[in-house]
Amino acid sequence: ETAAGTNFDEILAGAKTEGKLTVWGSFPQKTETHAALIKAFNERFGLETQLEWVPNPPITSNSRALTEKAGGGSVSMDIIAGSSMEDTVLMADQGLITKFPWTEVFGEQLPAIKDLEEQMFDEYRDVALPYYVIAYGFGWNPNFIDDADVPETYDDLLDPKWKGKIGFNSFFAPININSYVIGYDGAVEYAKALFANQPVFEKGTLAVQNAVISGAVPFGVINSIGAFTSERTGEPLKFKLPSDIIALSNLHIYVPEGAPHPNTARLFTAWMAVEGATVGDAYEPMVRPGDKSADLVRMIEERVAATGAKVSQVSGPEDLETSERVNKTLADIVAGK
Amino acid sequence: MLKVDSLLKSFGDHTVIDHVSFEVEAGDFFTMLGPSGCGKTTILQCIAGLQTPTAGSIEMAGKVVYSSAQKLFVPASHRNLGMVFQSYAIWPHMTVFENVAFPLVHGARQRVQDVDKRVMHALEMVKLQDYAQRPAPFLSGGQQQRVALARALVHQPELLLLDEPLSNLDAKLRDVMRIEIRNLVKSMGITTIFVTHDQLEALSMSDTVMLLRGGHIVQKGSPQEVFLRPNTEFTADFMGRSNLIPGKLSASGSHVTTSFGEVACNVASGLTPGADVALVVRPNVVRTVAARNATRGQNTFVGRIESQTFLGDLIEADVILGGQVMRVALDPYAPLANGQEVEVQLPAECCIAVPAESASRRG
Amino acid sequence: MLKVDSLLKSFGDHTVIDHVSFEVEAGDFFTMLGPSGCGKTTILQCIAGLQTPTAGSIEMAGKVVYSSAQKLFVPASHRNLGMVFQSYAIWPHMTVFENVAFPLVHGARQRVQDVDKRVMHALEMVKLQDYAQRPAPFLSGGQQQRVALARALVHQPELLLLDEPLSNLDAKLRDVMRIEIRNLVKSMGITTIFVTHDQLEALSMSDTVMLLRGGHIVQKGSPQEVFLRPNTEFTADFMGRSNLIPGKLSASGSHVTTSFGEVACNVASGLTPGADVALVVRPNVVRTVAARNATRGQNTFVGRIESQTFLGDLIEADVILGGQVMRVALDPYAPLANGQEVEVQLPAECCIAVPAESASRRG
Amino acid sequence: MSISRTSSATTEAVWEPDTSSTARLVVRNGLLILLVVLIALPLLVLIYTSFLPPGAVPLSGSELTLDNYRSILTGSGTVALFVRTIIFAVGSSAIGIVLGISFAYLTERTDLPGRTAVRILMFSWMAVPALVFGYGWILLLNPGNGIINVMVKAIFNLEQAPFTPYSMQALTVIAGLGAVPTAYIMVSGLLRNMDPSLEDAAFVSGASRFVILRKITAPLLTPGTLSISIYLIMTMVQHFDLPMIIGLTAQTPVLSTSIYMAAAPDFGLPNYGLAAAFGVFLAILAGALMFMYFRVVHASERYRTVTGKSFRPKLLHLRGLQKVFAILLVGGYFALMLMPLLTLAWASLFPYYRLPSFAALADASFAAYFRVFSEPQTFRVIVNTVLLFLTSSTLAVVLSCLVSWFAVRLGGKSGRAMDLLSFAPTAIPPIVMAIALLMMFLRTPLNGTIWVIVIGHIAMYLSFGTRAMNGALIQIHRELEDAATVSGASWGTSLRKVLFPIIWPHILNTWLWIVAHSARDLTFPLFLLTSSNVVVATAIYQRWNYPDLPGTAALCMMLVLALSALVIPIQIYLEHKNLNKA
Ligand SMILES: Nc1ncnc2c1ncn2[C@@H]1O[C@H](COP(=O)(O)OP(=O)(O)OP(=O)(O)O)[C@@H](O)[C@H]1O
Ligand SMILES: Nc1ncnc2c1ncn2[C@@H]1O[C@H](COP(=O)(O)OP(=O)(O)OP(=O)(O)O)[C@@H](O)[C@H]1O
Ligand SMILES: [Mg+2]
Ligand SMILES: [Mg+2]
Repeated sequence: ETAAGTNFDEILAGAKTEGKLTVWGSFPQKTETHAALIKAFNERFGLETQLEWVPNPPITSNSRALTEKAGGGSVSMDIIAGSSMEDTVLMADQGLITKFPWTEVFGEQLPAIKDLEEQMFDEYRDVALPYYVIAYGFGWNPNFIDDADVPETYDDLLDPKWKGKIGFNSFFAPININSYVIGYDGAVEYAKALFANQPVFEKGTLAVQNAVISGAVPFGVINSIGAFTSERTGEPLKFKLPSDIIALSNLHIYVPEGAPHPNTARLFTAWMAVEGATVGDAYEPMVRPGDKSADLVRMIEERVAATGAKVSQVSGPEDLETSERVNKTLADIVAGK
Repeated sequence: MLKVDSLLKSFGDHTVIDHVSFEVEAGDFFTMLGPSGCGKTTILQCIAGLQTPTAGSIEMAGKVVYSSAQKLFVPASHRNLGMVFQSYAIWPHMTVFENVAFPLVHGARQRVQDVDKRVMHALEMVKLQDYAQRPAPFLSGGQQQRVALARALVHQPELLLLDEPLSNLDAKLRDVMRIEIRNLVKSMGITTIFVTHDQLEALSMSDTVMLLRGGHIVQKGSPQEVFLRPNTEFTADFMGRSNLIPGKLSASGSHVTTSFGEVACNVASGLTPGADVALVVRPNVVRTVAARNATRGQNTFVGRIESQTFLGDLIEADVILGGQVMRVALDPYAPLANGQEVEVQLPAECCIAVPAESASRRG
Repeated sequence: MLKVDSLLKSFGDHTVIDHVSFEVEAGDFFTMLGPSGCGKTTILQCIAGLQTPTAGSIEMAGKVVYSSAQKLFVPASHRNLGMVFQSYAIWPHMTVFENVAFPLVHGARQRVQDVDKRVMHALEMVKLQDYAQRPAPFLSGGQQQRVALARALVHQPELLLLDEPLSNLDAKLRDVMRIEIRNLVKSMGITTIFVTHDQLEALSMSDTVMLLRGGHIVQKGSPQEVFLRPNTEFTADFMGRSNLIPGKLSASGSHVTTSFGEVACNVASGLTPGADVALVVRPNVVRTVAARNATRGQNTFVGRIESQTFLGDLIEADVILGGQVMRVALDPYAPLANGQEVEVQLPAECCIAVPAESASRRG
Repeated sequence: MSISRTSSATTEAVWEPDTSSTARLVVRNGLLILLVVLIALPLLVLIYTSFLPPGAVPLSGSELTLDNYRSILTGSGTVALFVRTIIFAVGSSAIGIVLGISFAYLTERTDLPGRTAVRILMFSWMAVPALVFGYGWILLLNPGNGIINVMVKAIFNLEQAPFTPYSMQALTVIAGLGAVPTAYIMVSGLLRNMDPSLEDAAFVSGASRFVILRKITAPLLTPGTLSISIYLIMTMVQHFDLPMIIGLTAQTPVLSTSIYMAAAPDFGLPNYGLAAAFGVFLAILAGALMFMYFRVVHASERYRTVTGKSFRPKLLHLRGLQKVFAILLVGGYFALMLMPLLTLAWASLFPYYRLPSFAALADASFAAYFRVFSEPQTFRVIVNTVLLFLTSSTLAVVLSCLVSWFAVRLGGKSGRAMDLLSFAPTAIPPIVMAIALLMMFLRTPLNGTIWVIVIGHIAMYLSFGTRAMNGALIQIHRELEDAATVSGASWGTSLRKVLFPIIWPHILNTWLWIVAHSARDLTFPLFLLTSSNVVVATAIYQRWNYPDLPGTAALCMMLVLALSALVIPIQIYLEHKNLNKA
């Protein structure tokens, strides 16, 4: 294990000796993308780092890292990628991640890092970097439902004619995000009504998308990454943003305490957040938060302009508290309590 | 009562019962005896309807229950039989009472009213009335045997089939059950077919013994007939310890010429003078005394005791007689020494000449 | 050669071997005889080292192999034994050769060079040299028995243990194997301990017989001693068919007063005049002839034939004698009728009075 | 436990009443320690963890509370959860047992054509992961475009889809169908060991075939069947793959899914404490069943029937309608089991899923297979998987043989303790076991490697292995081993050269069973996943969530084919051996 550097040169020097990097992350997904990323990264900084990418969801990675840390050793991974703001904050509270002066260290080489840091709210400004943004919307399979019939709003989902036909994340996203707009009570009330309409629960938004593509459900609540991916592969999936609430979520990338290759980890994290999307987008859709030129941003602006839809995105710790309460209540409801 | 006609049973190419025909009189205690694998169980199972013969016919109490010609097969459940299996086949999940009541309650016959009374009566017959409520597994071997018997008899079958019912019992119990079974079925007048490979059981229990070998009938008759007048070496040998002395039938047809001299004897029918015969002499008919120098009568020869085995009730000795070993029974209370010269007398009426068997056929 | 001292074996509270002590001379053919459950197998297994005794000591060829006092236990694999089991325990996945070679190849003893030669020699002894390459399951019962014997003898053990090796064979084969086994071990001079519940086997094979009952030794001696001079009713009864006639020892101490008269007889030691005794009379010592009106000698009584069972070599008949049933052996070649009056003579030298046993102890 | 030796070099003397050889003593104590580590320790970790506050990770030094128990016991849904769990477990086991018995009877006791094929196929089915069936069934039955629904709707001109996989009933039936092979294999063992003269006796008594079935065969099989049922119910209580992918939508969580959701949520922190507390309840439930199991097994001892030498199973001749019905039943089952597989096979041929049709066939290709194979990760996945199932099943079988030997042959306190310990994993939810293993091996070099999964599988499948080997050992006369011992063979030699070769077919069967289950298990690999220990089951799951349906389907098909290629030849070999012996 190398000592963690405190400035760019030290970090780069450290990275040269480390030579390895283990990332646990759910996005990007493809092995080609991972290969392209590490190649670009190595070229950019003159390194020969080998990348090991484990496609574990962030929750697995986080809890594993926490357990390993509590067990008193180093952690298995250098980088955890894909956590929502909620989870990131939680990890910071648990002491898994600590503050690091990203802009100070990397600002010179990667100037855009400053914008990314600013997307975090103050209390947690330096613990992680957002590197992905996703928007929730309705995805449908044109072979099974006419474009015109697809619901426009979340309230449309409560129509009894959709009973048993809506694909929905079994962990309730984006209801928790919507709560930033409709509040705790509104979210719980909505969820109860939705559950009564018996949505087809799939484990994760991507699984919902899968169900839509296979025709198991005609449509479902999915997110923009998956939608764009399908668009590229030509799968029968169409996507649109709701006209009432557009839930946005940033995904974050960070280096846990005790990472075995801390220098490479820091360097890659910074680079990935700033330039990774540009490289990776050639292989699968990647949208960097704050990238004003991205299609997604344009879509959202158009939708808001046309329908007056509200954008729901975390704006402070109190939002997080609300969404945590929502999640807990919904879990209890589903567990039959 | 039972008429088996030209029964044939093959497994694939392998014929195990080869056109066997016999009849059993009503009330008879009929025993099928033979070495292992001779087809006893197969015949019995064909009679029971548990196996389907390949050809032939079986008639029971005047009704045909199987006939290959008529393409007729009455299943086991409709043949009104009682059967006792070698393994007893007592149902372990029932009490003694339930075991015995089964044929009455579940039999395919008309329902009977007085199940209780008849079951208890059957249990009394086998002296198990006190065990009625005992779960069947908690019985000794002999008791299980009795339950099996009561179960086979409770519905007053026309025919009782017994497949080596005594072979899992120990010697003492076997002695007791042998007598009990015979007395029981005789007192009820039930026709019984009994299968065994133990000649003592066959002799002591049967009215008629049928000796089988390799799917064929070898001899059939009363125990005395079969034992005292065997028609083959095989029968003589199988029915008990025998000396089988090779010889030739003399011209007179009443003597056998052996290596140690002429022996007067009975002669099995169908033998012509000069034929190769085996002289059958049972060890215990031979009278053996220390040799005296007196003149010797007919059938008396001098030999030397080679070895002796103490068997309690008797001493079995091998006596060398003209190069031939003759096994004889000696009195344990009046021992003779090994090597001693003895006079051996073979009572003519107890000796019998049967056709010699080629060595290969000797079992 | 073998010395068992105060051997105790309990299962929980249940004592099955109760301080049994005995010695076996080198080269002896020693038989443990007794009814089922008397502890024969348990003793044998303690000797073999397959069971651990509760207390006592066992010495083999001068070496202690088990001693509770010294806390010493030599495992079975190091006792240099040969053993033949009731189930033969022939390994079904091996050929005959492999079965027999096993003790040489896998035994814990020093490796031997000439495995092939010694295995073939052992197979020759049991006349199975032609079957060496036959898979073990394709053997008849008798052949399996012989393989087991060859396997037990191939490494020339100091002690051969046989646990009812004949009980799974049919009667004929049993006769043959009895002689073969005895001749084989005698010719090799191996000390042999033999377990059986069959008195005929015990009598015919042994040098010494030890009769057990409920974990105790009842009598020990040569076959003749045990058979002809039983010391208890139990021994008399167990050693073969016996009439056990209740009576009282007369004042002279040489007669027994029975319900049908005074009988002169031998008397077991330790009996005082007036004692309750059982008169032991074997059926086949009784001389039975049709009653004549001549004067009758000593020990001769008149009775009536009640029933007869044909057993081949003899007819067993029950004769009623002063209200007492006396079982006698009749000559099958000179039949008597049921109900006939007969004269029954009991040779005094063949009758023996033993202490009467309380009814409850009668097994 | 002192060992004393005499001075004689050739004489090994010991003083230890139960174990008369040093090797045996060492092995026994080693086994006991191993079992305690493997089984008792995870149980302790489970109990300890159940007292952790929500969100705390084990060993983090947080104080212990009763909160989890309080929240379970006071939660209004708890009773419903338990009731649902029991209904699911009992219902699906019942389906498995009833069909298993029917098929076992047909193949063991009648002259049903193709009996051997059925036996072999049943064993092969066991190798198909429940997940594969689950996905297949979803494709077949979903209300949107489930093939069956589409067909039935078209034929009967229906508006609404008639079937849905998303219901408690469907979940129970699908899980039940999947349990049939396991039940079948266990029941046919029972039938084979039953003395046919027990049935003959009833037949001769005048009873009809039906009465015999009802009054003799069924009651005789009852204790054995009961113990098999209890075993199945226990595994069903812990079964979580299907409840996960079907039960969630059906909004019918059962205990196992509740545990999984608590231990591996999609956001926030895993609530290990709550999961473990649920696990404790599950363990109590399973413990109660286990108690029943041992009672029943004990009772069935006296049902073991003495068989005479005339043991010769007779086959019931099926006539006319009977035969048609039997063939339909068996054929129907296999068709039913084949459908989800075929659906997946179909799905693997297209870049995205289409309803089966001849038109679509033109676009079919093996691209997904090539894609899966061309990925660099695939090689490691295959190596890992092979390593996992070969080592875990081999080691589990070896351990089972030894444990069973001590339990059956030696008995005594240590034997009973081993028997109980080896059966205990049935009461520990796999996910809890996985958490425990993670804790236990965290600071060892094994952490994160495939070997942790191997250890987990050994612990999990030890219970089945020991049950199977117990059954085999009981049938083998101990004189066979005694004969070896008396011949001078050491204990190890007598096992190696005599006992194990004799029960070889049982060993091979048990090994296959564990191979199949080890290859299809998801819980351990998923929970202990790192970069280096991905196996096929996890790869399938990852792809499904990717989402990559054709890739998933292709992987599933390859797994099924690979396992069949292993299972079928061995089964044919075993059948052949059995026939030769008869
Ligand atoms: N199902 C079968 N298939 C092939 N051969 C069989 C079958 N049943 C019996 N046999 C053969 O038929 C012959 C006669 O068998 P059976 O059982 O009738 O003999 P058994 O006289 O009863 O012998 P045991 O005294 O050993 O019971 C044997 O050679 C046996 O191997
Ligand atoms: N493991 C055991 N636990 C309890 N009791 C036992 C055990 N083994 C044997 N016994 C009892 O010990 C007694 C003696 O048994 P053993 O097997 O030595 O008798 P045996 O003389 O060989 O009888 P058999 O002629 O039936 O073989 C029997 O009463 C038996 O029930
Ligand atoms: Mg038979
Ligand atoms: Mg015994």
